[in-house]
Amino acid sequence: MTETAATAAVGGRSREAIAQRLAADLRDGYVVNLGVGIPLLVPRFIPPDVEVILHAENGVLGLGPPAADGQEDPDLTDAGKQPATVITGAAIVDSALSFAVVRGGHLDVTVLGALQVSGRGDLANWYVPGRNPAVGGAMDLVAGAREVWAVMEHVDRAGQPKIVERCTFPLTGRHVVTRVYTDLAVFHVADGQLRLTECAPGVSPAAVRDRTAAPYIEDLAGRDGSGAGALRRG
Amino acid sequence: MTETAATAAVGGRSREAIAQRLAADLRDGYVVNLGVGIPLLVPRFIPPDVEVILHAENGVLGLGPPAADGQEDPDLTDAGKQPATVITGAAIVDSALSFAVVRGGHLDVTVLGALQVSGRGDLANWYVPGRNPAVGGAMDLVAGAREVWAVMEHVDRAGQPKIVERCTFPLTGRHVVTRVYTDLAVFHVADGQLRLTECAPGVSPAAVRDRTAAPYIEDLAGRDGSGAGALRRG
Amino acid sequence: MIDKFRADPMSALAPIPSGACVAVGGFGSSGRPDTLLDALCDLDRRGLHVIVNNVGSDFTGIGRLLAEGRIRRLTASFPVLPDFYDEYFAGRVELELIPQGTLAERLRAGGAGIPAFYTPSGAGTMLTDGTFPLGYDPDGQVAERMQAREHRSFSGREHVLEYGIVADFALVKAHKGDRKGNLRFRLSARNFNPLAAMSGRYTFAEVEHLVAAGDLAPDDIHLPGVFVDEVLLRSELSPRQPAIPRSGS
Amino acid sequence: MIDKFRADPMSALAPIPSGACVAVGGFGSSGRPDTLLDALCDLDRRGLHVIVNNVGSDFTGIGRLLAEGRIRRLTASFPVLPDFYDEYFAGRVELELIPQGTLAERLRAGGAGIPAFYTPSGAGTMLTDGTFPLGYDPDGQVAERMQAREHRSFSGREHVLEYGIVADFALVKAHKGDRKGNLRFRLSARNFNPLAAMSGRYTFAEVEHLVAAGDLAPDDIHLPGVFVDEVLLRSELSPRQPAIPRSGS
Repeated sequence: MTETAATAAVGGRSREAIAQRLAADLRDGYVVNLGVGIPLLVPRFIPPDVEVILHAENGVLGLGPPAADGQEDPDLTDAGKQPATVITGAAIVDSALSFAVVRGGHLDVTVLGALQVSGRGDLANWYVPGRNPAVGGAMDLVAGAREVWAVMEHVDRAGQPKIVERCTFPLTGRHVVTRVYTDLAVFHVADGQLRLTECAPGVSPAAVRDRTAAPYIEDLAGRDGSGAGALRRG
Repeated sequence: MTETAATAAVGGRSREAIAQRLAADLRDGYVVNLGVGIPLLVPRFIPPDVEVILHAENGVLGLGPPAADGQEDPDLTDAGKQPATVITGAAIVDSALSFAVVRGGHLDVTVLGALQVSGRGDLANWYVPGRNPAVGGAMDLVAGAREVWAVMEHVDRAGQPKIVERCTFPLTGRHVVTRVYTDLAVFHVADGQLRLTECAPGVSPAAVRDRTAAPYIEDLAGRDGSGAGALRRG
Repeated sequence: MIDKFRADPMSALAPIPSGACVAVGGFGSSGRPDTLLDALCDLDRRGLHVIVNNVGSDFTGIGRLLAEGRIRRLTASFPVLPDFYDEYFAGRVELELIPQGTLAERLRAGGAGIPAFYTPSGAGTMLTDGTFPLGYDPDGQVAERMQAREHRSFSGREHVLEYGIVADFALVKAHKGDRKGNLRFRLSARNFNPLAAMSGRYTFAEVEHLVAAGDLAPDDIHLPGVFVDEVLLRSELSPRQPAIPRSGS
Repeated sequence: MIDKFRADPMSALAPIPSGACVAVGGFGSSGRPDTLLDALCDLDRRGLHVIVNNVGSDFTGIGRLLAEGRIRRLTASFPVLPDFYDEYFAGRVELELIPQGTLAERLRAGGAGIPAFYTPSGAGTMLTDGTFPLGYDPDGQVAERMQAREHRSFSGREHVLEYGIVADFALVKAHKGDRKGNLRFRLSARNFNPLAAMSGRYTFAEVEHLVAAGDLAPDDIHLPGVFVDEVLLRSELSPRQPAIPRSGS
């Protein structure tokens, strides 16, 4: 990987398109927690025949869209403390039961932004040393959800890869990420092994390779992992 | 202690009178759990100016009298599975929260029948070897309640003392009993030391001594423990 | 769309195999999922490990499972039914006897992703020191004892380490439920039901009333639907079904 | 008779001394007991150890306590308010940063008599390995670090041992409450309130509506009155009270 390659424009998905790509992988009946940033764009792209129960850390199961202007209720917010609504059939629980849902494996997917993801599935997303530390529910979510989908730009603002051999930022959890959705590609992680399963439209495997700093298997034959794949080093 | 002394009639309180004596020690606002047997006689003797919240293990806080004939509701029973009622202002919780009340120290008193109580406050009340073992909430109650009041006949049917130096029946809990109410006397236990604080009307300290197989301090000057007391061996 | 309602208990419960570990709600007959328990019997499942606070006092519900010889191990605080003890002492059923509060907390912990916790309940007793007989030989000798618990002192007081229970399946009963699996219980019939439901890897809820989604307001739901996989209607006939005579086993 | 209602927050909260450990409900301003927090400020209590999920984003509620320099240590998952971090890095406030689910479970455990439990949350991170700075010196150097957690593997997975929190006092807010202390919350304003209430050795509840005993049906009570010692009415003025300028400290 060279800096020239990493910073050159290679096309790829917009933030909305990343959210849309991820939304296509949600299945009917999933219970899903969405972090801030790109994850919050996901709901608008969930197919109409797919019903997903959105979980908010502060105890909402069945979160609806943000509250309309003038319709705010101070007793109903999302986990980002923004005025929220609930869907028909929603339930409210206290914070202990909310995290019992999370840790107990009753959450199918948590979708989180990331600073870095390692090739083994380590996630760093809660703290940039020198800045203000705050963790919220991130460590519970990655420890408890059945699947952890990291969503992020493939490289940082300086053009440095965010998929790395070893995270340099403090970890949120070890061996927790199961998928990575970026503007350039989709990766799966299983048994500590990263696999590139899809390149964004117009993005070449070589462009992904140049911007990825962790070893991975190229497994583009099918998202099911049916392709044989060859080990590549980033 | 001789068998003759132990089996001779010495008067003392009836089962109802034991319950009444104990009820006089309940304070306004206490949260109380009552076991089966003599403890179930206590509510009828609670003074009218004393409000006690009765807790039932199956999740009732504010248990009322047994349901009247024809008024039984299969969804409302006490911990003995008998049709029950609730008082105004009662609350229902699940079994985990019910025992959070118990273990968390939010129960002021648990009143339990006993097979044996040791001089250090060990309690045996759940199992007679050779018979059918069942524990229910007894071990949680004695571990969690702020006070454990054992209520029992002073001697068993064979005339053997039930207050003993060391329990021979399997323990419910170690160092848990804080008071013992019997037909003959009232004892307090603090810091592993048993104190006789009161003899039933017409019962002599000597009669109690003859029927008690654990060492204790005679402290009859006042129930507050203000008396100096002399160490006696049972 | 999410619709967890199933009309037929027999086909719904068919995936529960013989030998499964099943957590069951209820306290005696109060809040006990009789329709589901009857289906389990009618499906002829055997060798079950049943986790339930008590057996009840007759041959309905858990009592029917017992009478038909379907229980391999019972985890409970208060078995009650004398016939249960006959089976236990004869070496046909194992008994894991657990203090009631510990049992409730272990079911919740299993459902909450807490693998283990410390409790003072039972510390220093034969239910935690490895001496209580889990099961007997046919000749009446103790075949196996309950596992001893790790003891540890906190603030100068002995506690024992207890493990969260994750059951293969859970069977619970609620007063009302909707097609999203949201449940509301009634009075003391709530008891172990929310906890058994949490503990199950796959949870069936029997409800007296199936209501439309939204009929239960968010603040009136006692257990959210994420803990429930299938919802079935209680049959009014259930409590009156006679027990089939005890089989050989 | 049991009557836990108190008319005057100032005299009710007077027994809370400076230096106390106080668990507080709420998630941001949602469900936060502002009337009680204002009384604590008006009573001029200082050196408090405050346990609350987050500080909120302005100088009301916990923010007022902070702005007035009354907090010695904050136990939280998400402080938010930038001014908090100024105080933290300047060595005037300690920060015990806890994963949100662990914080909720620790409060519940403390109130439930569970001294400690294992959780996978945070295992192998700087919040459990003893490296996170609990507090700084005035010159900006780390003065003390958060205590390392015991790690233990269950089913091949690392977990950490976390302790139940028993707070000296708890301040919570509910939608409705009765004179027996029974509480009902509204929507997501419930959040940490039942858990903070459980954790408190002595618990004050601020309610929007005081109702007669029996108005809340037994099945509609979210937290039974046994966890609540005194009930006070929320003042409508609370959220609008200005913060007193930060004191020296």
